[in-house]
Amino acid sequence: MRYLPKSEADRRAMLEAIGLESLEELFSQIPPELRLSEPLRLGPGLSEYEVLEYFREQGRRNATYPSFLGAGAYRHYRPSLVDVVASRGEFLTAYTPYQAEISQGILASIFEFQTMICQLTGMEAANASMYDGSTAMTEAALMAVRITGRDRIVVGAGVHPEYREVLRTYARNQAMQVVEAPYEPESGATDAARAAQLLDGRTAALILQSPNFFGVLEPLQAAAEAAHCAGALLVHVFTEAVSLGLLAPCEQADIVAGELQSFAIPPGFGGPYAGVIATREKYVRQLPGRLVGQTTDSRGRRAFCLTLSTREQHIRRERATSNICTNQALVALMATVFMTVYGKQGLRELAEQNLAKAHYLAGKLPRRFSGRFFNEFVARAEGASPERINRALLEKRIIGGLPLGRFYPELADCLLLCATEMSRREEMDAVAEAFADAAGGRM
Amino acid sequence: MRYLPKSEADRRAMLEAIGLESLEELFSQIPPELRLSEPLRLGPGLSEYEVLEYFREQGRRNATYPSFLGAGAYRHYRPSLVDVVASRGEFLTAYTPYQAEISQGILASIFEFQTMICQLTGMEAANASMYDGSTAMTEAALMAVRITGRDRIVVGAGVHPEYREVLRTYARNQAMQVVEAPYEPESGATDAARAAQLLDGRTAALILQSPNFFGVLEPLQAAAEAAHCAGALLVHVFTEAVSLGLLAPCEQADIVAGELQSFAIPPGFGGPYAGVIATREKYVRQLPGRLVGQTTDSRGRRAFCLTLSTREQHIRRERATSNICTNQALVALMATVFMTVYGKQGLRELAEQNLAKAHYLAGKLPRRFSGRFFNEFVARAEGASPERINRALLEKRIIGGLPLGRFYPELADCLLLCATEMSRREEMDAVAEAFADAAGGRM
Amino acid sequence: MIGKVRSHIVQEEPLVFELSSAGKRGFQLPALDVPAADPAAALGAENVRGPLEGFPEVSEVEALRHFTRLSTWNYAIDLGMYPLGSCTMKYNPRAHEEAARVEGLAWAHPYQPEELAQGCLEIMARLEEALAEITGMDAVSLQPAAGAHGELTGILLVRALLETRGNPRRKILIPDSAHGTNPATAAIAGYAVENIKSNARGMIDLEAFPGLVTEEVAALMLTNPNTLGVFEVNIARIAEILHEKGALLYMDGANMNALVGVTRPGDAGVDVLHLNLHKTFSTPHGGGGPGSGPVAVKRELEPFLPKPRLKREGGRWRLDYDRPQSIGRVRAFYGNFGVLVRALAYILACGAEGLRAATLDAVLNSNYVRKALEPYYDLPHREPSMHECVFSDQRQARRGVRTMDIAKRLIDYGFHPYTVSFPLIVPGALMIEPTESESRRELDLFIQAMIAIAREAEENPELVRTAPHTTRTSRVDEVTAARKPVLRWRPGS
Amino acid sequence: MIGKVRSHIVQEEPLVFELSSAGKRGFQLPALDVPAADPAAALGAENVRGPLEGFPEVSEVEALRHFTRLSTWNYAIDLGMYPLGSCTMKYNPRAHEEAARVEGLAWAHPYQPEELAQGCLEIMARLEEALAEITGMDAVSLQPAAGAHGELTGILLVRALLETRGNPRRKILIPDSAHGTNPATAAIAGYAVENIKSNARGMIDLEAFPGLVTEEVAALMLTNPNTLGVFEVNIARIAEILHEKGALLYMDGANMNALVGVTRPGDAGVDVLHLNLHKTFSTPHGGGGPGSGPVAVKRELEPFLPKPRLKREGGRWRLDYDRPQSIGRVRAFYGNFGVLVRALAYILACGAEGLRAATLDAVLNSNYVRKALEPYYDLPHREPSMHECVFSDQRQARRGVRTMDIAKRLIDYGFHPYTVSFPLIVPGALMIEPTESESRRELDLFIQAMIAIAREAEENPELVRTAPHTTRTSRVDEVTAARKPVLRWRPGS
Ligand SMILES: Cc1ncc(COP(=O)(O)O)c(C=O)c1O
Ligand SMILES: Cc1ncc(COP(=O)(O)O)c(C=O)c1O
Repeated sequence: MRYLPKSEADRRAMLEAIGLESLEELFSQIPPELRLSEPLRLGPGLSEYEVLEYFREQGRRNATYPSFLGAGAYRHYRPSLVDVVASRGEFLTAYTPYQAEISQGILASIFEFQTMICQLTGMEAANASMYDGSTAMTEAALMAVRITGRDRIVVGAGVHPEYREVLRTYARNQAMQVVEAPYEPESGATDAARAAQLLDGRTAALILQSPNFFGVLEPLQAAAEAAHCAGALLVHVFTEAVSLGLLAPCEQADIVAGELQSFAIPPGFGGPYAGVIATREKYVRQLPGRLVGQTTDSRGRRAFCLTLSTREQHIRRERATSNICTNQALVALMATVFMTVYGKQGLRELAEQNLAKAHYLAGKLPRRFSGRFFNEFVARAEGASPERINRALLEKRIIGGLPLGRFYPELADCLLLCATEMSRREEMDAVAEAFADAAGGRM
Repeated sequence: MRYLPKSEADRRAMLEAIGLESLEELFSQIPPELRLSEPLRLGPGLSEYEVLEYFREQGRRNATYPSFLGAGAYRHYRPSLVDVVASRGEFLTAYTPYQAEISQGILASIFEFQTMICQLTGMEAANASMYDGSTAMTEAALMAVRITGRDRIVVGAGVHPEYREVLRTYARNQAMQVVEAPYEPESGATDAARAAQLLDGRTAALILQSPNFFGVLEPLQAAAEAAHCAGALLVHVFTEAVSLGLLAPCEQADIVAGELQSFAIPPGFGGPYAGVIATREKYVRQLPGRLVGQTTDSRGRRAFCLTLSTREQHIRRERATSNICTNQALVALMATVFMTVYGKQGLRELAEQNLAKAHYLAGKLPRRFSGRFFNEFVARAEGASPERINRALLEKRIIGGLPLGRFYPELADCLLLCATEMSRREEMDAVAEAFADAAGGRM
Repeated sequence: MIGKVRSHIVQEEPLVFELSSAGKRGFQLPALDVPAADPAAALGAENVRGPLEGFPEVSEVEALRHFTRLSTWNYAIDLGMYPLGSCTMKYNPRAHEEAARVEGLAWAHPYQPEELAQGCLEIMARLEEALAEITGMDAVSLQPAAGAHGELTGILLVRALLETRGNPRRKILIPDSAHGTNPATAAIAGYAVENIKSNARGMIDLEAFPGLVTEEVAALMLTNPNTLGVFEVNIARIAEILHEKGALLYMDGANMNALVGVTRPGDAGVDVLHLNLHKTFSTPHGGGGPGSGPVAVKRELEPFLPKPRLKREGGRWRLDYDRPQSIGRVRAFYGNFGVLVRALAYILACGAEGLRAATLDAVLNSNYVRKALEPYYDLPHREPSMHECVFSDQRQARRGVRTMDIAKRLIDYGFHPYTVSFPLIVPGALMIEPTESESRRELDLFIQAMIAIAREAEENPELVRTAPHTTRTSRVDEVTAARKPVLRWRPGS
Repeated sequence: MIGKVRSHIVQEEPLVFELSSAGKRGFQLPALDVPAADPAAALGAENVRGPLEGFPEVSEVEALRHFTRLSTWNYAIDLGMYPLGSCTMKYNPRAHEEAARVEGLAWAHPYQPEELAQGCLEIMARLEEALAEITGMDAVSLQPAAGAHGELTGILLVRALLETRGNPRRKILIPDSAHGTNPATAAIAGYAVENIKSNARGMIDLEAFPGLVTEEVAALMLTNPNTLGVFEVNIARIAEILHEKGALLYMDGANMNALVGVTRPGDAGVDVLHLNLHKTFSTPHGGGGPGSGPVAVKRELEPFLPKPRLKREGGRWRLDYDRPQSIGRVRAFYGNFGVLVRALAYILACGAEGLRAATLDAVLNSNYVRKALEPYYDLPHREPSMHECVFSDQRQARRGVRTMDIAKRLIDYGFHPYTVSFPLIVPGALMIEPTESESRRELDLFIQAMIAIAREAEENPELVRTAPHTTRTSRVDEVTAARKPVLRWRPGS
């Protein structure tokens, strides 16, 4: 086996040193009846070329057309430097930087990550990453429960449906109650006043995604005020990190939880992505996940290390803030490289391009909601079903939007469409044409 | 410009330090009439994405079909590690290891390269690389001229035609005479006896390629004896380095010059490849190109450095062994990684697979020559022209062989075909079928 | 004499914010091919943010150098042995990075039509099948993002099954040798944790165990081999005892690298287990992640697995959301797909024989190290070791040298330390997992280093206590870091 | 105080041969899908070699670690400033590595049918056109593999043209400041070399020059800016003088980084020049190569360019071999195509404006360094500097500190040295070319280091003479290496 750095002579010599005759003897403590008597049914090992060819073949079976899918996974340019950095063995093949003296590169980059997330979200502290946006949001909810000592969560119906599902999975066994605040059928945004009515003395947090699943901006300010009035926290969730380049952070939010996939991570059929939670300094000890802090080495020079680990499972065990251990460090590093390469100006320009593209496309389609939007919006299919329009687009080798009936039965005639800096005018015109064909009865 | 690490403030401060007002003043010594008055007609700078898209688009305009072309550029698997190593900035973005103390990695790898080339060729010393096989062969000829003090080169007609052209380009201005030794029309190999007749007291070297351009093994042993009889050197040229995994090196050769493209370098439309020259210890001071030697550092530890540089242009100027300066170091590194990964067993297996594939294919085609061959051979097109057969294969998305009329008018009805470990049985069967169709009048 | 490393220079580098200068940029976008939209008009002026104060402003070359320089401060598997116990720091084949970057896979959108995602679905199906075969289980979910996430999923499955039997029960039994994620997981799943004491051999005490398994017990979370590297020889009996009481056996499969191709948890009665693809199946650790923590279950638990599930229909794969008994989702989409690609690539590359050979070498390496170090370090448990061996610092502690000091001194010798202070049942533990990826040469250097440190601990304990001495950063003050947390850069800081 | 680097550990590593052990392997081939061929039968037993004695036998992980560890012993642009004069060590954009690896380009066979290679031909045509525009020349050949190869090609073109005029002439004039490849090239092209002395300003002496241009002179090889970094202000006049005598002006374009977008050699009367794509056009130096040395010529010389030439016909590109006056080939195939891809990518990315901006910054950086170091180092020529500046070690030499010592000491300060002892007309030269890729911060650190070394040379010359002190390898004994050459590893060595 080409991965194994041993010759037979090496093995023999080592066995001899141990005082054994055969490798099998190393397993003699395992009861014989538990030992496999025949090889696993997995076939022979393949060459590197065959392995790669297998995956290339699977790749060819997937479509790689231009697409207007967003809904929590976005298509954005990926600066070449991202993979260059993430491919360096010194980042790729290290593990959690427990040994600070030989992990300063990872630690410094996480410290930069935490800082940039704070700059983007307007928060004071951010952790080193969570599995994804959905678990980040869910852990934010658990965090709010710990902070407030309450056990009820009000979540906007405009939060990504799969994120809400994850919240419910976790909530079910924690005796946590989850209540949904509906969206206004006209604007697509949460009605802050109605949400306020749902907040009660047991409510730990109001969770809103903005831009929400429909792409619509939520009234975060008003929501924060309502939440605070009720003694609850406001959790701001984002799925499209690029929006942070243009949208003002909500200064009254208590926790921001989001997904960083847009920052140089390809859609990758759903993962690995990276979630993150940012919050106020005062809540830091309730943050789940790893944190890197600045300190000094024994000679007084700036150094970084993992810190506040008494929050974590390996110290606090069943009383930890979370059970998370392995996180999404390499993905967070990729996001850090992305943020560095785009930088202050670039991130804004990127957001502006997204805005322009989506508004160009939206201008040609019948929008379902009136709320302000960033790079996603809901369009109503007229004259044909969303699925039918998508089929017509597929014939032009374009993947259309996401039919919403699956998540929102009341929106069964609608599609969620996303345009990014990668969307080309011709492609958008083709989408507009398909909608027009449908509306005009030509489909 | 994203590559330039300066803000306007930086530039202003620097100009101030120099005592200038504007960047333009830096060029005031250039006569005004020579300064460009308008921008170059090159258009605006493009984004990374647009640049890559341009090249992807050009790539799509080329064919990437399975192919039976060889003739000095071979298709072989490329172990993933090759690009991993060659992409490390520490190798990729360094230059010639003039400063040994911070270049030991490059130097050690070149030392390994030189050693492996010696092991493969049976020679005692090898240089750090030449531009390609054709210039390596040509420089070997110049070397033989210097060693022998003679001025005539006999080169086999079975040497790659483009290599011979290069030799002639260089020879023309050096008052060097180049004579060709014909190949036997039956075997495709050089007739050693006839070649011997061409050797005279002015002859510096007999140059044979083996396997030769027709894929046929040359009688190197006999040729060496003939050359030595005449006081000339034998230069053994190879274009298919994989053959060295199976073919015995010619022990009597004086110089071996070859092309290493087969060792992990993609065909790449002809370059960059890497040539190499290996020779006997006694001729080392006549070797062109860089050499790495082992030595010690000031604390007595093993170290490596460039050595014997008095042969080279930067010291010896017009009396240097060659004008070469920049060579093909990164390509040689890739070859070194390739040789390391394949290793002793693997290189042999690789050669055996090539042998098996080519002999399978040859078994189904009318061979033009009777000589023994490795992974290339000449087939005669019967019933249709070589071009016609290739067109038929293109319809099946296969690139056939190289029609030989272009280089050897007498072989206008022949194709040079190469099969490697990458050639698949079905593809070879398709080639056989096309030949059979032609022969059977079905084309 | 330290022969494995030498002193050399590495570049210093400030934080990226300290490199910024107004107007520098590292990226350019293609020109916009549609009219620009006015942010204030489109979003409402109040929603548009001001400049991103403090955000980086550097050029491309500075960005590349920045991260390249930082990288040179790290240790990694690519540089040498990384015997971090319980983490299985094995070689990460580089071809698999290429596999994960195949365009049709990397750019597949999780919501693209199933008929245009058959390649992805096929990969997931094939991996599920392979993992079921390797573990001897009936069904696998690839959704969990890491080991701890897999644990949570597994315990939620236990709860779901027990609920259908009428009572989710109240507590989970966890040996005191377990990893911290086990109790933390149980708590998040709403269970009380009952720690059970390992016996003198470091295993479950089969005498006491039946008494602990009451009607309140939902499951035992058992790590096998346990964190001492010891195979729980009574695992089949343990499963029986649990099953007799209607409880389940959860296995933490973090240590599967000791078992693959040799024995299968499913055959020993395990009901549910998680795997760490980033350990056993060679996917890179990436400085802390991403990982992937698939959960494998017996048939009984299958209906409760997270949705969606893969389903074969008419020669095609689809995603089945119609799973009424499912515990629901544990994350958005389907799992860390890119990690799944790498793990399947590893399984395909190894094949049955290669996987088994890797296990054999992993156990060989650990026993070789154990044998060589026994004369120098205290071995608190003498049971046969599997893929890792655990020493204690008891002898060195007499000279005031603790496991953390030895670990730091190992850095001077050119190694990443072993796992420090874990498992908790071994005071001052040195948990050493070489993995199969280490050559005899590298192991011998490690052994020499450990022996040299043992000698130093006797002769010059201060040298060890203040290590490392040769690194760019000397021993880091973690106490101050925690006492006065500085968690972000600020201008002038 | 050295602030740019710190001491850290790097892994040691033997030669790969010393890692071998019989039977280890790093690669596996797919199973053969045709019958095996018996080598002895197919090739003749006498032609089949025995085992490759001493050849490496290592696993994949060892191979990766081997080269990764070696890599950590190198300095590179990615790590910091690399002011090697005359080499233009600028940033190598990484996206361009991706461009060169595009499958349809990397796997294109040089003999694949032209209609299936239009992408490659288009790239070459576009690059030829861009280089002609940048240099102000009429035609470009991309065949030469590096600068020296381009020089040879260029001089052969000169010879070919002069031959058609009846006499190839006998000699080439070369200023004493020229790079060694210039005279070496002239010799290979069959010309005698006549060195001409630079005047006190480091330039061609316009008084003496006309007298040198006899009927025997084929061409002058002029580097502009010359190797002192000085623009030959009389270049147009020099061209005229040559042309009047029927001789040609060859320009060594290694220093084009000082000129792009500002002035064009073609406009100054240059007849033929070579470019170094691996300098001016950002393609990586790769530890010594590959490079690419295109030759650009005026119309008159076009018929002689190496064949084949690109030709546009019926909306497609083809390769024209019907070039009766061509000097022939200078190498197999068409050039270092992969390098051409990267160079064109650079030109496209920069555009006209970016190329000019790079030139401006390159000249700014060199003048900034010059200004700052003038008080500390002897500046033998006071003409305005372009992209590089050349000091001499005259002041330090008084204390026994030579340019090589200063260079070695710079290593301790975290920099790659400048070019040492070149150009030859400056005894003890320090040739510093920062390129445009250096930030003000990096330049300031370099300046500080140089000033500190100047001080050390005064106060503690021995420290400088024995540098470097902080590297893994201390000063290397090059004398013994040359005296007793050991050019390959042997068992037991
Ligand atoms: C025994 C054991 N269980 C569980 C885990 C948790 O796995 P992960 O880090 O993937 O969440 C670990 C990880 O270190 C472990 O060692
Ligand atoms: C001025 C000058 N001319 C010519 C050359 C030769 O170029 P190359 O190394 O590409 O052959 C060099 C290279 O260093 C140079 O600096």
